[in-house]
Amino acid sequence: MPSKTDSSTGNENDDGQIQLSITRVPIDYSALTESVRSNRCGAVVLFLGTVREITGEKKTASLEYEAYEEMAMTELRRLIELARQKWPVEKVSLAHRVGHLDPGDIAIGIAISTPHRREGFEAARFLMDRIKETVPIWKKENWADGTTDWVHPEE
Amino acid sequence: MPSKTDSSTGNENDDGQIQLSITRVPIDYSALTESVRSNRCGAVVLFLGTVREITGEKKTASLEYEAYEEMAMTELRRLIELARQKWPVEKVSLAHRVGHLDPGDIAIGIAISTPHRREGFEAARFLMDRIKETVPIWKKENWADGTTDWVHPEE
Amino acid sequence: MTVWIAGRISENMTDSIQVTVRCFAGLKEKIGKPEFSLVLPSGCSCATFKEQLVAFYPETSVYSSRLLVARNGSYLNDADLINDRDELACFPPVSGG
Amino acid sequence: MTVWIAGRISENMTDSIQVTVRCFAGLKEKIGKPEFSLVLPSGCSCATFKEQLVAFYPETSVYSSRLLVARNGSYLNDADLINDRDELACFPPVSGG
Repeated sequence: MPSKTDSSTGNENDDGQIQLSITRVPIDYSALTESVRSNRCGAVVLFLGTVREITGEKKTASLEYEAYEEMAMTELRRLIELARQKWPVEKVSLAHRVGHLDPGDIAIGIAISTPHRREGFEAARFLMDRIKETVPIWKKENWADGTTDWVHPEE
Repeated sequence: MPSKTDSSTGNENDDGQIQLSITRVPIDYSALTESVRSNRCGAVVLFLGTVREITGEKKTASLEYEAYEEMAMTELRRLIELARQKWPVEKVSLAHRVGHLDPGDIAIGIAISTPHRREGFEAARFLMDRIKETVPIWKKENWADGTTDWVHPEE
Repeated sequence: MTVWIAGRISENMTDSIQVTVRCFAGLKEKIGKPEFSLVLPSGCSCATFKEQLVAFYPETSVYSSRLLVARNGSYLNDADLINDRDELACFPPVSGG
Repeated sequence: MTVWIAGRISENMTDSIQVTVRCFAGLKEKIGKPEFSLVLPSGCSCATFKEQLVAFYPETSVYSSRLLVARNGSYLNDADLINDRDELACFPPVSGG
């Protein structure tokens, strides 16, 4: 498994409508947003998933994200194609960060543009729900009390 | 009715959680987004309403937005309070542009932060739906064929 | 009773009230000015206000059933009563965002 | 038949297959390495692969019923058959985003 310290896995699909990256550097959400703007669209939805410091009674010191990068890219592309079959999504730009993240940092940024707002909200929400179900990326909580936990849904 | 050419109507509420403006200058959506980020939140949703060039078979040359500014601010504040009663919305920053807009320009930007993504998408969508129903702002289409139309829903 | 009076109501018109109207967007364009006064029957409802407005400015009839009215930044319902010296905002359906 | 063999399968084990396993996140931590080989019964299903994995590395039993398996970037179902020389990815439920 290659270890990357300062590079990103990223690419753009054939028609230039989809940009994906898995990156160790902070996510530039303005660049994501700017890249999906289009005169054909009336709506841009940007979602940022950020590191929450307090969850219930526990305090997060930091998170570590790990990705199975090749498959994560494949799976992201599959989900975006699925969304584009359901809604008239014009462009999608998505970045997921891996490595060490502090509270407040952005773990994922996804920007999409659509002709109207309804489908923009629905497609963005659909993508985030599915990403959290099937894209092979994991996070480990470094709690403020010194313990650590890999996070898995429904635990 | 005061005519403003280079100023904005804007203010911030008591607890610093809500920022609103009605402005004649381009909307800085990065500033909106940055202002709502919080260590208490895991989700930021930014919505941008942008000027679509093509609607059906008609082509838009430009739009003119007019606001009844005092009431628009009051109504925006009321809708945000309503959203905060329904969902745990942490911060909201909103800017609506008035005056002349070209295709691709941003007419409205709204950024909100919430502990989790579900309520972020729902609150942002609720706010946009309500804003389009009750906030006294109007747009006039300057069509590419030289005609003009004030736009009203359900016409 | 649909009388346009630029100044104050004269003393013998005790069954009349006068309001200031601000109008916006397409309504302002039809009427040709952003603000004017209108004399109304005393005790009239918001619905009557809208009827009188359209009667006085027939060019606004395209909006008649869809006009919105607000006072102090809050929308009025058709049944709400208009008071003397109210400042009313009147406008077509909104289309911001 | 749950035999760990670092190299190739010997010729007389014709009813066995060998797969390469890449593991991630908590599973990788439990097993202590990111990649290893595993010998499996020929014609075994993905469900059997997971059982064998947990049998060989009992410290992974906390994940047993929840392990996900993928081949060539696509998820496998429990009934899918494993082939000789498959490269399988195996990991706990995902938690990105």
